[in-house]
Formats: sequence, C-alpha cells, structure tokens
Amino acid sequence: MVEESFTVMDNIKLCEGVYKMTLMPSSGYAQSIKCGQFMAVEVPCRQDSLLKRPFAIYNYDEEKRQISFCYKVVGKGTEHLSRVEKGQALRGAYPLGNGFKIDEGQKRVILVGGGVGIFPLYSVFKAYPDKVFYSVMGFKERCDVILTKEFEERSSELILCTEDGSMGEAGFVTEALRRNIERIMPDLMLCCGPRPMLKALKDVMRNYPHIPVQVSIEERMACGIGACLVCACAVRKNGKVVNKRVCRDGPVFSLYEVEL
Amino acid sequence: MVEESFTVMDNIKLCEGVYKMTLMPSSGYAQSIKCGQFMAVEVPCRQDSLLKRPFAIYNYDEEKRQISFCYKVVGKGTEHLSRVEKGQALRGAYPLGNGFKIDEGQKRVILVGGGVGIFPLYSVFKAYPDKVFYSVMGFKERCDVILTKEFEERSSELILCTEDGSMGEAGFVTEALRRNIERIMPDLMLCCGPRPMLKALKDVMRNYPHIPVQVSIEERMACGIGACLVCACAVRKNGKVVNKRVCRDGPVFSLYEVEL
Amino acid sequence: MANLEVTFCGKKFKNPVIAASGTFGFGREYAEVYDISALGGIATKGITLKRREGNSPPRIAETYGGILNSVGLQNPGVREFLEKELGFLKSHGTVVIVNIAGSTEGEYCEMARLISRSEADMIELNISCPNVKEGGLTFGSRPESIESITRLVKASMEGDMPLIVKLSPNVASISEVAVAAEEGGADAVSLINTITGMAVDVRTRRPVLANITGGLSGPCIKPIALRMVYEAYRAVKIPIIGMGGIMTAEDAVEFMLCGASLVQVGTANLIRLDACKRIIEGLEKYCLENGIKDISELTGSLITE
Amino acid sequence: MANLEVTFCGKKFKNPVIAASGTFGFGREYAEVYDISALGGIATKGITLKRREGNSPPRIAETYGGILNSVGLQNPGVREFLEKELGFLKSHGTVVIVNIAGSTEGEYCEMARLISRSEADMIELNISCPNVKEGGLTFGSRPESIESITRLVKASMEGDMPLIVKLSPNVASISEVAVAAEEGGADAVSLINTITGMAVDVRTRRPVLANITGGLSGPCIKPIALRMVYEAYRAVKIPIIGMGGIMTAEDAVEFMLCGASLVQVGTANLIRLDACKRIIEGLEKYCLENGIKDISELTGSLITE
Ligand SMILES: Cc1cc2nc3c(=O)[nH]c(=O)nc-3n(C[C@H](O)[C@H](O)[C@H](O)COP(=O)(O)OP(=O)(O)OC[C@H]3O[C@@H](n4cnc5c(N)ncnc54)[C@H](O)[C@@H]3O)c2cc1C
Ligand SMILES: Cc1cc2nc3c(=O)[nH]c(=O)nc-3n(C[C@H](O)[C@H](O)[C@H](O)COP(=O)(O)OP(=O)(O)OC[C@H]3O[C@@H](n4cnc5c(N)ncnc54)[C@H](O)[C@@H]3O)c2cc1C
Ligand SMILES: Cc1cc2nc3c(=O)[nH]c(=O)nc-3n(C[C@H](O)[C@H](O)[C@H](O)COP(=O)(O)O)c2cc1C
Ligand SMILES: Cc1cc2nc3c(=O)[nH]c(=O)nc-3n(C[C@H](O)[C@H](O)[C@H](O)COP(=O)(O)O)c2cc1C
Ligand code: FES
Ligand code: FES
Repeated sequence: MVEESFTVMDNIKLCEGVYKMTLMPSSGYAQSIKCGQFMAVEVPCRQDSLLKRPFAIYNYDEEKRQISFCYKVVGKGTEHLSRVEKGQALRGAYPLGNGFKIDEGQKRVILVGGGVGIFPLYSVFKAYPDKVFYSVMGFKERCDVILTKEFEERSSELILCTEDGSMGEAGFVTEALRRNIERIMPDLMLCCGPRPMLKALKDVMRNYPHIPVQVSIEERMACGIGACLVCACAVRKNGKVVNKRVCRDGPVFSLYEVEL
Repeated sequence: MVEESFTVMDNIKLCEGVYKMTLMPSSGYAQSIKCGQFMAVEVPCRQDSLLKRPFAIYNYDEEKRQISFCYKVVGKGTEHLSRVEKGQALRGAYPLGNGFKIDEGQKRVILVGGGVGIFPLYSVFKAYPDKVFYSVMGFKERCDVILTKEFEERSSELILCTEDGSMGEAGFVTEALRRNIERIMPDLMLCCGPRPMLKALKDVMRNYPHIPVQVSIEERMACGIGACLVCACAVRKNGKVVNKRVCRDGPVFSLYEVEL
Repeated sequence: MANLEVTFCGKKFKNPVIAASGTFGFGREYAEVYDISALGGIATKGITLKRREGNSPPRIAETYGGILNSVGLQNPGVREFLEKELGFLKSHGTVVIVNIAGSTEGEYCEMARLISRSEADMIELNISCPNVKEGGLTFGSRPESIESITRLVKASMEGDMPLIVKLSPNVASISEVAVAAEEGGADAVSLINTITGMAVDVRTRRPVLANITGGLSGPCIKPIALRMVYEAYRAVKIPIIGMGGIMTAEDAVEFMLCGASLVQVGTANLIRLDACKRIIEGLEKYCLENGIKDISELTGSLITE
Repeated sequence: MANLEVTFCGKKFKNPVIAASGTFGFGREYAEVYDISALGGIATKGITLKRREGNSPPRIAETYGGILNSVGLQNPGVREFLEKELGFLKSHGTVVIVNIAGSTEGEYCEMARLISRSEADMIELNISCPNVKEGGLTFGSRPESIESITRLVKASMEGDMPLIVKLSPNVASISEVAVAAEEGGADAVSLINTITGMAVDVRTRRPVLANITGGLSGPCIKPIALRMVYEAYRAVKIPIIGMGGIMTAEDAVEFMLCGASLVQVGTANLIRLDACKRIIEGLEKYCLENGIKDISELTGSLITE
C-alpha cells in the first residue's frame, strides 16, 4: 500500500466515454497486486475534486511495471482524467482493498459483469491461469460494448448481451445468466455491476445457494485505506448488520452478506 | 472594456523570473487602447487564485491584433502564468484604467521606471510618436536589467542604473534622476515603481514643483472595473483625503495627490 | 420556453438572479460590459447615512476557493446615492434593492425612511455591521436585536416598500435569527452575508488585510450557505433570497431547491464580469432540459425522501 | 537544527503536528504507509460509550476546496477501544489523544473516567454532538452548557490527565465559548471542528449525503479557522490547538502565528496519505530558512502593528 507519483504511459478511448489509462510508478518499485484490488487516483487541477478516485486495477504488467485501469466518464473527476495526456504525472495509491479469491477446489468460475462492472473482473484471468472461465457481459447497447475480445480470448465461453438487443443476446445480463447457469454450473461466481443488477442477481441465485458469489461493491471514498470510515457498506453477519469499509474490508464481499 | 478569451501567441522569458506574454483576442475584435492602461488576466487551474491579475499593457499591435504584457514571477498566479504554453487559451479583461496622458504643450517627457515598473511606460512611445523622450531605468543588479534596447531605440537618451553598480550608473534610480534632471528639464514626468521609489521621487521633485508627475500605482484588485471598491488608493484633493479606485480612477495619478 | 419570472414580495423579477450587494457597485461599470437590464434585480453597494471612505488597503485577500474582503462600506452616503445613482439604476427596468447599513438604530431608520420615499423597489437591511451601542457586537448576531431593529426600521418606512433582512452567517442558529427577522416584520430574508475570516502572510508574518479580518465569500462558502438556506426555509414562512458562492446556473438551482425564491450572485461577478448573465442563460437551459415550465417550481423542491 | 518539540499541558510533543480526529482512525492503516512515530500526536476517531454503526452512506460529498462528511461517529465503543486499540497507538511513542463524544453528560463522564485510568495521554472532548436532553441542540453551541459539561467531565477524571475541549465553529462568538471551556476547567482548547454544511445534486434533486447535512472541512474553511484561533488566543490563557484546512507547513505556521501551540491535520490526510509527515518536514525547513530556533516562538507572534 503506497501512494506515489505515476507517469501516464497511455490514455486511450475504448468507446464513447470510456477510456483506458496506463500508468508507471515513478519509483520503479513494484507492488504485489491481487486480482480485484483497486487503485485511487488523484484528479489533476482539482478545485472541487480534492479526493482521489477509486478504479479497479484492470491489468498489471509486472515486467514493464505498468498498471492500467479502465474508466467511464461520469462526472468532474473522470472528465478531467479523460483529458490527461501521455507523459503527464498523476498521484495515486495502490494496491487497495481485498480482491477476489478463488479457492483450490473452485475450478469452473463464472464472471458476470454489467457495463463498467466488467473492469475489475479481467484481472482474475491472469491471477488464476488454471481455472476455466465463463464470462457473461451485459451492456446497454451496441456502442457500449467493449473488451469482448479480451474476455473471449481468456474464457472458454463468452455470453454477450445488450439491453436493446443491438448486439449479442437481447435483455439484461442477469436474464442471460438465468438461461445459462444450469448448463454451466460453476463452482464460483465473481460479479460486478450496478446495484439493480446485483439485486436481480440475488434473485437469480436464490435457486443455487451452494454457488458462492463474490461481488465487488462501489461506494464513495475518501482515504481509500480504511481509516476514515466514509465508505460504509452494510453487511449482515450472524444476523447482525454492521458497517464494513468498502475500501479495506471490501470492495469484494459475499453477495449473500451485503445489504443492497 | 471587454472580457473575453485570448489565445497565447507567445510566453517568452526576458530574464530570470521575468516573462513577456503575447495574446490575441479570440473575438478578433480590436479595442482601442490608451498608453498606460492595463489588462486583467485569469490564472488557469486556480484553486487559491480566483481573481484576475492586473498587468500593464506593454505593447499593442493593431495590425496583428496582438496585445502583450511583461510580468515578474512574484507569487502563485504569476508562477502559473509562466508555465502557460503557446496555443493555450486564457481569459482576460481589457483595456482597463485611465492611462497616461501627455498634453499638446508637453514636448520633453522623462520616463522613470524602477524594476518591473518600466513595463507600463513603454506604451507611451507609440502613443505619442512626436514627443522627445528621456528614459531613466533602475534595476537591482545586472541580471535584472531588461528591455534597455527597446527603450534606448525610442528615447533620445537612456540613463541606466543598478543598485549594486553592476551595470550602468550605481545607485537608486531616483539618485540618477536627481543628477540629471536639471540638465534635461522635462515638461512632464511619467513614472512607475515600488512605493519606496515613489517616496524618494517625491523628495527629488520637491525642487521642481512646476514639472507635473504622473505615477502608475499598484494595488490588489478584484473586479478591475471600478465596481467593488477593493483597490483603494488614498488621494488628497483640495485638502481632503478620499479613497480612489486604482483600477478605474487610476492606475495613473498625479504624484502630488497620492498618499504614499 | 420556461417562465423565469418570479413575483417576490409583490415585485416582478424578470428572472431569479440579482447582482449581490458590494460586488456590482451601482451598476454603472457593469453596464459598460453587458446590458444589465437582463438582470432580475440589482442590490446596491451598502449605503450608510453619511459618506464613508472605508478601510485602508489591502482590502482583499485570496483564499482557497474564495476571497476575503474588508472594503468597510465605502459609499457616498444615502443622499448622494438617491440623487446621483438611483436614477441610473432604475433606468434599466430591473428591480433595485437598496442595501443599507448603520451603526445605530437611528441611522437605519432615517435611511429607511428616505429610501421608502424614493423610486427604489426594496430595501435590504445589512445587519452584519457593528452596533456601537452594544459595544461592537453586530446587530445580526443576536435574535433579540434583529427583531427589534427590523421592527423599528419597518415602522419608519413610508408606503409599502418591502423590507428584506440580510442575515449574517456568524450565528449559532440561522433558523433562530430568520425567525427573529420574520417576527420583527421582515417581508423576506436574504442569506448569507460573508463569513468572518482571516488570511496570514507567512513571509511577512502579518495579516494580509490591513483590517486583519474580512468577510469570506465565493464558492468555498456554498455548502454552508446552502445548509443555512435549507434551515431557514423550514423555519420561516416569508420568502428567501439565497446566496453564497453561486458561480453557475447549477449552483443557483441548488439554492432554489433548498428553498430560495431568488438568488444573489456576488463574488462570481468579480471573477467573470458577465457571471450573472451567464447564470441567467444557464437557468433557461436548465429549465428547458429538465422540463421545468415555471422556475418557481424549483423553490423548496429538494427531495429528502 | 530547529527545535520542533513542544511541551503542551505537561506533555512532550516531538513536533506540533497531530493527526486530527476521524481522519486517522486508530493509526493502524497509516502505519502501513509510513512510520507514524514521526507524528507529534494522534487524536483518535471519536469514541462513544457504546459501539455505534454511524450513518447510512453516502457519507461524503465534495465541495469547492473541501469535503462534507457525515460518518456519524462509527466506532467500537470505549471499552473495545481501550482493550484493542490503545496499546497499538501507544506503542509508537507519540502522544495519544482520545477524542470522546456523548449524547448525555453521564456518557461523557463515564468515558472520561475510564480513559483517565488508561495509559492514554490526553482527552479531547468533542462537544459538537447533539445533546439529547436539550432536544438535539449541540453541547457546543451554548457557553453555559460548555462550561457545565467541561466541569463535570473534569471532575469525573482520575489522576491528572489533561482535558482538551474541542470547540465547534457553529457559534456566534468563538471567544465566548473558549472562555466558557476555560472557566469550566479545560486545560486547553482545540478548534475548529467541522462547519455544518450541505451539498445538493441538481440531477437527482436530492442532498448528496444520506444524512442531508454534514461537516465541512478542508482548505476552504482555513480563513474561518484562522480567524477563530486568532480570536480565541486573545480571549483565553490556556493553550490552543489549531486546525481547519491545514494542507502545508505554511498553513500550520499561519495557525501558530495566530496563537496555536499545536496544530491538527485532518482532511489533508485523506488527500495525501503522507500529509502529516510532509508538513513536519516542511516545518523543519521553514524554521531553518527563517532562523527560528524553537518552533514555539511562532505561537501568537503575528505582527499586527
Ligand atoms: C472499489 C471501486 C472500484 C471502481 N472501479 C471503477 C472502474 O474500474 N472503472 C470505472 O469507470 N469506475 C470505477 N469505480 C467508480 C468510480 O470510482 C467513479 O465513477 C468515479 O469516482 C467518479 O468520479 P467523478 O469525479 O467522475 O464523479 P463525480 O463528479 O464525483 O460524481 C458523478 C457520479 O458518480 C458517482 N460516484 C462518485 N464517486 C463514486 C464512487 N467512489 N463510487 C461509485 N460512484 C461514485 C456519484 O454518485 C455521482 O452520481 C469504482 C469505484 C469503486 C469504489
Ligand atoms: C495596474 C497594475 C499594473 C500592473 N502591471 C504589472 C506589470 O506590468 N508587470 C508585473 O510584473 N506586475 C504588474 N503588476 C503587479 C501584478 O499585478 C502582481 O505582481 C500580480 O498580480 C501578483 O500575482 P501573484 O498571484 O503572482 O501574486 P500573489 O501570490 O497573489 O502575491 C504575491 C505578492 O504580490 C503582491 N501582489 C499581489 N497582487 C498584487 C497587485 N495587484 N498589485 C501589486 N502587488 C500585488 C502581494 O502583496 C504579495 O506580496 C501590476 C499591478 C497593477 C495594480
Ligand atoms: C467586495 C465585496 C463587498 C461586499 N459588500 C457588501 C455590502 O456592502 N453589503 C452587504 O450586505 N453585503 C456585501 N457583500 C456580501 C455579498 O453581498 C454576499 O452576501 C456575499 O459575498 C456572499 O455571496 P457570494 O459568495 O456570491 O459573493 C460584499 C461582498 C464582497 C465580495
Ligand atoms: C471524515 C472525518 C471524520 C471526522 N470525525 C471526527 C470525530 O470523530 N471527532 C471530532 O472531534 N472531529 C472529527 N472530524 C473533524 C476533524 O477532526 C477536524 O476538526 C476538521 O476536519 C477540521 O480540520 P481539517 O480541515 O484539517 O480536516 C472529522 C473530520 C473528517 C473529515
Ligand atoms: S475511504 Fe476511508 S475508510 Fe474507506
Ligand atoms: S478592483 Fe474593483 S473597484 Fe478596483
């Protein structure tokens, strides 16, 4: 867990409003990163965006010592980031959070991602090269569809869907999941997406209580390291609801524990 | 008096810590500018520098529609400006203030400038091509000396001095003036420099009460147009002291009126 | 097109945007920059009974996201204002609000009487000034003195000119002082005035302002101002003019959602000369994009479950 | 080298920089980022008698030059703190200040007694919490209640642990409340706590925070905090801990010039994890460059003619 300056190696557009940024830590020192962890990036020239923005670590190239994340422009901070140029310096803290964890016995792993929720999932391929992956990716419409090639290459099957049916199967990703889960019957599900999707997912998974589901949760953050208690997420444990820190106790929780 | 966006045509270093910036109004529309007027420039990327910074208009090229000012880096805002690059956009308001005024009968005009105080003086050459100018310029040391060629070309005599004697005459500009004024005996004096210099000047001029002296005053500003009353300068008129607005009633006042 | 017009204390404002007191002079300078008849209203620089020269410079300091000013009510006095400035202001067909400040109750009342006889539209009572009788404590810091000064001023006004009381944020409870103004007979309240602050120059080890302290304004105070408008709205029935750090149309909408019927724009004018005009244009756009037919719908419509 | 050590209420601080309550947890997380024994002191997250889960998210909003938080005192309760966290904190050889909050006088006193028996160094009384007895008005808004709570807490403490009263800025007169704390027997005051504020999302037309209002902190409040420290310094004889928007060593110096003997750094930790460390290094540099032999020389040395 360090905070340091990075050099922007690349900041490319993946599709309208979605970018991929690649950074190199200026210390040259490499941190060990677990899949599903995130980094927090300072917004340059920030009058009303003092806080760092959290982004899932999309890829980490240990050899080149380059770390990348993908992001969607949704507000002031991401807007600023999208205008950052190659060669600029950015501060950031990494690696943060707990990450996904796949046990020895879990061989068949299904990844379920909605929209920008697919980003944290990509890092598991590299971290667990021996597993068999199935990817279910959902987007609003054709023009939002991204990174399918990257996921396809590393999955034994990719199910793509768009809400308006303009590409892949038509409808919500959770419905595509419902149609395919019996057939795939994974040992573990890893998932990330907006709250409504997670709620629908809970409903779909009601019939498969034996399949563990790990979800990566989003909440607004300040420190990013677990000290300020700003990023609360209500988690039910042994019947009691307690507030956990998304940045430290998460961002990955069991779907069955988090109060959505 | 307009506020608009400008394109930075140039931002060159004149000497250590002193720069000249050339701007082109993006409207293409040309304002008529009087010598000694100033402009107010917004500081880009400004969290703690919301207000525009006032700078004397150094030169105005009507044909090219380019306006330039020279500035010394003394704080946050000027530091930022010094890092602005060619092609960037900057907002600014201009032309502001009253400016210097030379009457018909005033033929021999002496310009007295201390340090960055020389900048507002340069614009009078162009505005009054028929006058005979004498320039007295003072700097701290050799490495601060700037724009002497520009002033020399347009003056029938240039007296240069540095406080440490490393170039030109040794000592304060006001002392050089004292030694030369009898000989030159100008019809009018235009002057700009730090407060202590203006005080010394008042002392030198005590013996020549018939020579009118116009001084360009500096004060911290907000609106720059005369509405907020932030830039007060105490001026004595008919025995009464009233607060005048440097940005509108000035920046040029009679030396004998301003309370220093 | 959306209706931006707001009727407030019986006066018609073309739109909810008023140039705030002290940042717009008497309109003359801004009139050279753009057509100020576009404004909903103009609040004048604070007027006192007698001419005042104000404080010594430096009168301005910059802070993170704001400015501190210590102008100290430099103004020509109420009589010269009425004679030489009011006519110009009125000629633009925008609502003219005369901001007044006194150091005794008598001063306030005399000014209010003179102005109530003029063609000005409204009076805004600046009660953030030190009260000489109470040993320098401002009129605006205690509910009892707010109620009493409001009542006295209201009583000394002739005709039916509305009286706005401008609240100081330097209080323990803004709802308490808003209620005090209402009980004193104010037709409306405006808030917030500047927050007392200070800046220090570590190089010289001196305060930046000659006056040591000054009034903080600008975007940095917006969260405080919004909260106070929200609280005041739930405490009083009279309408509210909201201000404090409004830079954009969105900021203005935020104040209206929290309960403001009108807004004032101060510091923004100093940063961008055409700020008010841009905010008005932005409000038009906001209404269009959000299907708002009448901008007054926004007032108090914050959703809090 | 300059002497950065400060003796404050009989306690030795290596340097005047304390990590402010609520932004540094119990030190564990920052200890993974840098060696926190470099700090002058650490003020813990606000502790309550019983465990608290705090408010619903979102608990944070960004504003111009600041942040609003509504964490709502999430903490494990005083007993678990003393058992599981205090030891770790104490192991770093830095002064440990336990920040406590209660909703009744009894709660405050019980906590103070328990802590005064522990190896903690000081107690910081957070009186910005709503007082259930007074119907939600905070303990910190009225001088009388500040004096009484200070006296009661002081009386319930065993041994000679110093008591710091942390003042709320949401008051009409900071000198009045500082004097009240002094008269109640406080050994020191710290100021300022956060200023109540609010942020609105114009898109959803809702408050950004689930709790509607929150506490404003960060560089935007520095001018207000500096002014309050300056006023408090002239009103009381007990020493002062200054805070509010300190981001750099220069900011810390400004607070000391205005009268603070020590400073706390809050929001800056969230923005740059090593903020406190950098500020300490910056203070060393400032002293060197300005020929200051003992940093305490700075306290109250503002030149005002
Ligand atoms: C652990 C974690 C990992 C994330 N990974 C990614 C990622 O890989 N790619 C990606 O595009 N986004 C990711 N996000 C979301 C991302 O952090 C936000 O979109 C970003 O911070 C918004 O910044 P902004 O300044 O553009 O938005 P703002 O202008 O601050 O706000 C715009 C909107 O974004 C929402 N928002 C703001 N901050 C957050 C936040 N921290 N979490 C969720 N929503 C927020 C607000 O509710 C608001 O509606 C992640 C969030 C978390 C907590
Ligand atoms: C009418 C007028 C014309 C000017 N012309 C020129 C010019 O041609 N070239 C030039 O280099 N400078 C000129 N100045 C001064 C220039 O405006 C300031 O140096 C500049 O605003 C400082 O900005 P900053 O952000 O770098 O300084 P800050 O960080 O704001 O302050 C640094 C120091 O500069 C001083 N300062 C700040 N603002 C002003 C101000 N408005 N006037 C005087 N001192 C100030 C402060 O007292 C402080 O000590 C002029 C000022 C005026 C009023
Ligand atoms: C330079 C300046 C002068 C001001 N003078 C007055 C005044 O004379 N009377 C008054 O009631 N308010 C005065 N104010 C306060 C503003 O009207 C307004 O209440 C405050 O600045 C908050 O709004 P803002 O953040 O939009 O500026 C002044 C503000 C500034 C910046
Ligand atoms: C996230 C957060 C949590 C806080 N929690 C507490 C707290 O529990 N007790 C307390 O007395 N102050 C608390 N504060 C206030 C700070 O200690 C400090 O007084 C305030 O933030 C001003 O300083 P700053 O601008 O440096 O942050 C908190 C502040 C923040 C930002
Ligand atoms: S962001 Fe500070 S605890 Fe999670
Ligand atoms: S800067 Fe506003 S009146 Fe001069």
